[in-house]
Amino acid sequence: MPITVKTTATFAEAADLVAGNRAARFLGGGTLLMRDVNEGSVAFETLVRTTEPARAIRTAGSRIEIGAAVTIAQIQAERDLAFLHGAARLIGGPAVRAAGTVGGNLFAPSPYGDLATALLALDGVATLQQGASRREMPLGDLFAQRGRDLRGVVVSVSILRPESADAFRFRKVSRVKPKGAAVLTIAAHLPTSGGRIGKARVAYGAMAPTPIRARAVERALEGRSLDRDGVAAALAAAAEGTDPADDAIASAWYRREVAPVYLRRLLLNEPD
Amino acid sequence: MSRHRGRGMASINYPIGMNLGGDPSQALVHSNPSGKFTVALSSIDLGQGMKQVTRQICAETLGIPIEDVFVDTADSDTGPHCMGSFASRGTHRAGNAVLAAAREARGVLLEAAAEELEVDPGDLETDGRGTIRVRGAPGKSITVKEAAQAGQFKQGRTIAGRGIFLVPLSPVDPETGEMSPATCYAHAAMVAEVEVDDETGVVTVVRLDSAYELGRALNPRMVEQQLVGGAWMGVSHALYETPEPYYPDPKAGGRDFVEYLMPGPGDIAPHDIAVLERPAPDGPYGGKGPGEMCANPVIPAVANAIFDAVGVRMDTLPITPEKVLRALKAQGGARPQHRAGR
Amino acid sequence: MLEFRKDYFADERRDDLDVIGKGVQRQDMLGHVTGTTTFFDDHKMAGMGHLKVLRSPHHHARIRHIDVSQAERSPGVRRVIRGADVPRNLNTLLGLIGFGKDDEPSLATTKVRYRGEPIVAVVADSERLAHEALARVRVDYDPLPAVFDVEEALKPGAPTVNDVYPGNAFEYHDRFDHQRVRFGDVEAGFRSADHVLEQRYQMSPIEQAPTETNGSIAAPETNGRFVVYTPTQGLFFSLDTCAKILDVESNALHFVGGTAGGGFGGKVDSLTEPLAILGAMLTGRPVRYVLGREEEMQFGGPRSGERIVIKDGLMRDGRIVARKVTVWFDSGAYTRLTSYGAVKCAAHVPGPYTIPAVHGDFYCVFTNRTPATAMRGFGVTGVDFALECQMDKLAALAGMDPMEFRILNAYRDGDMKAHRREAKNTALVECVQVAAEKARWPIREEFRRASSRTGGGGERARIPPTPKDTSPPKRTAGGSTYTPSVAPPPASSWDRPAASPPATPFQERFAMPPPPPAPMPRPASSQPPAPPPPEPADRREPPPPAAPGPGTTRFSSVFGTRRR
Amino acid sequence: MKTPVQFRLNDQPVAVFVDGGDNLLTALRDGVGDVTPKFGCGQGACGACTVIVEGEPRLACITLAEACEGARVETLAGLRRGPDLHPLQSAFMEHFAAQCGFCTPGMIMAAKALLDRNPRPSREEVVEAIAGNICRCTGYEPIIEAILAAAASARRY
Repeated sequence: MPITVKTTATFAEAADLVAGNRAARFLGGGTLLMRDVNEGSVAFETLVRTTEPARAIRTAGSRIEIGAAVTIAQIQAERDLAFLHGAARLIGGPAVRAAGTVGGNLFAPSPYGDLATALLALDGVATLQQGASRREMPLGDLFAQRGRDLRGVVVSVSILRPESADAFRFRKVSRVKPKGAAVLTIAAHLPTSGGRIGKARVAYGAMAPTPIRARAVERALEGRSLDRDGVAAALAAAAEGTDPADDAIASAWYRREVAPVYLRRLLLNEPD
Repeated sequence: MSRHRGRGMASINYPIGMNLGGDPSQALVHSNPSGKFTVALSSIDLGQGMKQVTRQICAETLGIPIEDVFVDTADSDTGPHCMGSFASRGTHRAGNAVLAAAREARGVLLEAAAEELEVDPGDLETDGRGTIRVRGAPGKSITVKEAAQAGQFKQGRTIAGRGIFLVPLSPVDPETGEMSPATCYAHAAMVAEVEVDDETGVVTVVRLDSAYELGRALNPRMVEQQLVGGAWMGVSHALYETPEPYYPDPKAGGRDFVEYLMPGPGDIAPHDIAVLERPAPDGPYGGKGPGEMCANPVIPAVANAIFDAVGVRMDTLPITPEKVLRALKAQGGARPQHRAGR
Repeated sequence: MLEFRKDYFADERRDDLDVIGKGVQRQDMLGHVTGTTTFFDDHKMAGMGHLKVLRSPHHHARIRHIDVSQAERSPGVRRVIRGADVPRNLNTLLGLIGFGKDDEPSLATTKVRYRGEPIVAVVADSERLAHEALARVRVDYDPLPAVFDVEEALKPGAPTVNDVYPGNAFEYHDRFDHQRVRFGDVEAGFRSADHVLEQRYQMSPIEQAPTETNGSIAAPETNGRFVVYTPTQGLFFSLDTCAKILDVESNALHFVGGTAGGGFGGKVDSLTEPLAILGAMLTGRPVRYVLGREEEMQFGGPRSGERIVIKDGLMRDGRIVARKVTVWFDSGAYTRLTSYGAVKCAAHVPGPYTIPAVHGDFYCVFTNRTPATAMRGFGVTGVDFALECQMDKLAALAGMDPMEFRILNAYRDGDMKAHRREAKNTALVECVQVAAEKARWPIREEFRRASSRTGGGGERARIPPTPKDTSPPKRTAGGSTYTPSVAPPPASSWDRPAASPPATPFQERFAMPPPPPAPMPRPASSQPPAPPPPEPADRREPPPPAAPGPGTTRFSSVFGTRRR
Repeated sequence: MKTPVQFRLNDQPVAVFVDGGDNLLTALRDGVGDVTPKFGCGQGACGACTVIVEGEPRLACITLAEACEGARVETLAGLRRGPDLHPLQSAFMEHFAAQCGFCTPGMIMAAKALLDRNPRPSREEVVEAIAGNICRCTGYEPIIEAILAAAASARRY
């Protein structure tokens, strides 16, 4: 049987189709799913897509809501999302960025998902369409449920707007330039007040099966300043709670070993 | 200080062609009635430039413009036998076959011209621009087209030639390894300069300087293609590539061009190349074949440069950041040598 | 940036040819930039079937049962192909030239020997339908212990990977589990050396990774023939391989190719052509079999991994007096071309240096991984890495500059090489000199003035006395119970006797004196051209002529005319 | 069940029938017969199938054909105007920026997508533009130089 493609007018209908059919997948930009189609996966038979627009980017107070169908290329072109340009530029080539979406990136398996890592550090909260209703789900919860019992289709992601350009930092370490899969990715939101960090959010990509928060690092940064002494405890805790893989890009040992080095370079704004 | 520069060098040679069961290639060359020639081969152009290099050999030998020769590599029905395009044998073996075929075709062409001009074929010369002249008699000439036409419509000649080049089998002595593995060799020396990050083990190739000797450079632009692309592949082999990253443990092999690591367009180091040409006595116009060898010297040069930079010997390929970092940790940190070329 | 150093070897060249030496445009370039270059997959035919194969998930397993009944009923399936459908389901690529024994099935029947080995092929109306049918094939396996390390594979008790070679090593000359090089007395060399350095090196496998994957399209043609569109690197090599496997005459096949989207050695093995043609034979339709990228990356056959041990004897003055090299090539589960890569390596040691005592053992070892094959420089790339890293270490031991160290030891015209042929047309010295100059790497005057054309020959042209290797000739296939499932192939025009006669009678020699180091080459200025090498006094037989045999012509590079 | 898809290919209307799940590469190569985009991986990882859709570079192999209904699609087949080569094509020739030629169609289209938006790119921008396109032969340098030369050429197309 060829694949069946079902195109719906609304996310609600799409969510229904996906929910009622274990062999159905929601198709976003296609960068992940179309590959599976091409390689003959028989794990699914139906692709569900929707024509309901989800490419809006809205600023509301301290947060920004990004539609799930917003592409990485669109982020690069959006002035309000300048803090994400550095992350967006390091994902795929231009053709992948023109296809890949914010919603899809949340489901990219490690070592992919660099944007998702950035969104996690920015307190990302996804809006999921489940049946006729929508509910919000913090990205941490979404990643925990991903691939298991997560139901629904992501409609948008809401993130914090960093208070200053320097408050959000992103580093992607890859073997290949200008783009390649991550050895590790670090995203950090580092609000400071009087030179002291408060409520840091640090996220890693490629350090676990999904993007994860580096909670030990966050704790160690609380109330500290961004200098050599101030970050020392955070660096010591850099690999805590991580569960990286031995994959084709790097080994788990290597990822843990260099995590503190790259974390320091990020925190102290040192060159890579 | 976490970044250290170092330089390393290596020098190599490389056999042209192979030694297995005899190593033949054949070629057929023929003219249409307009004096335009086709070379029929079953050799393969996989990007190395087989079509163009044999085209130039044919045009040079026939003494006609390059535009008047077309090389067809496509078809087993029309192209005579060739072992194939591997072992750096294409230019040398197929090139020699084309040379022989073109020489035979030239002989017929000149005979046809001689008959029209009523001279001895031995008195004729070609000008490389489509005219056949009587040596020492400037006014007396005929175009290749006219000669081909006359040959085919008046004289009943096939303006054609056959060529084979065979390197016969050289048996390998079981006890001593005595054999004739190749008839000529290309050479190279490479200097690589690297920067090593001693905190992460990341190695960046910052510069390459090289000298390659490859017999006569039959087409300098194509030689440049091979050397530039081949050196890139050498860097790739040195630092990036393997389908088995945990070899001999067979796990976690790359499945695509993201997981299979190679330098990207942002990883290119300047490469300054000198080409030396010592013609091979048995090569077509002295050509050897730069295709395979150009990647080889880069790999050890990079390894030796890493030693120069941080004092660790990297004896396992590919030299990944992990391997460098482990070696640095075992050594207790970087120990710059800075002995190379200073 | 690229410059031509026309000042070197100018007296051996004429630089006034019409088109040779000119950077004129490639014949294929306009096609490339306009997209009109025709690759194999650009041929489109009506009614084309698509072939895909089921691959083993196990590294090593016995196949208990294959059930294709569901797959045969799967929508759009034109034919399910199993090993029994392949006329001669056992082949070795170099069997065409009588080198090695048939050891690899097109489709596995009783055992799988590497993860990814093809077992069942399906021809269906689309790739999707072929994939769906393959998902319905049921195979019962008994997993077997697997071996992945070349040295482990050679130990007693290691699992047998390839039943044709029960000892897990390719068999050379019907008697050895390795190819040997014996030249001079290395043990004496080590005894006389000031330093002895032994080091281990390893290269992981490397994938050719051409941007176009392997594939082919086969279709019935007139007169019972089949046309095959293919990116093979050897048109007739592939054609004759297919004729053998499919048990048809070679003129039943019409191969169209000659243009490949990269190869790098990865398109020598005829990975897809035999099954594509068989599919066309069994369905009467055009059949297209194109490898996906993951198949190409993991199951297409890389350059073999190599483990290399080098032991060198070095004098204080920088001369290398003995070199012993052992290389284990990881051939994977079957032979393909690695058996030849090891011979190529044997001919390559000790690298481009003149060393009076060289000893080499070269093993082609079977392990439970994707069979290795040719790749750009195979047999040489890995050992060059090892040799040149070793040279750097030796230079440090001798306290010499690495460039000068290489020039000192470089082979020169007239020197005897370890494979017992005279070095000619050498240019290593000049390459090192020019590379040093380009890199602004200072070397001393005497090394700047050295030449490949002087300083060689003489004593250096001698074949040194070589003690007989008294180690027992390890046979590999003692007591093999393997019985081929098909009759031996008919003699083709390429067939050669499997065993090559030795080139020269090997002479037993005992109680040899230690070899003298290669005499130091003298500076160019103080040395007349090297005299022809004298006949070694202790040889009873002259070396066979290095000159080409019948049918070979030699061409002067200078005048383009024949000369002897 | 085949599904009809109509789009504009190189300024010409085309219609093809596709299977569900067919990608744009299949629609172009097997449906329309435009074989200039190449299959190098089907994974969105090599760039050999790069085409331009609605002005953006896209990988045809991971683009659902049905999603291109009504879209403007450009391929290498449409680049040349009559006998005149596009400046990128001329520059690739002059710089010997192809060997096997298999990556060339995607490479040129990726470069065109860049130059259409940014006629005077820096070297870094050129490198960025071809970051998703694998070349195994050239070492990229001639390609980068060719694209920069095309951008610098006075000839407008």
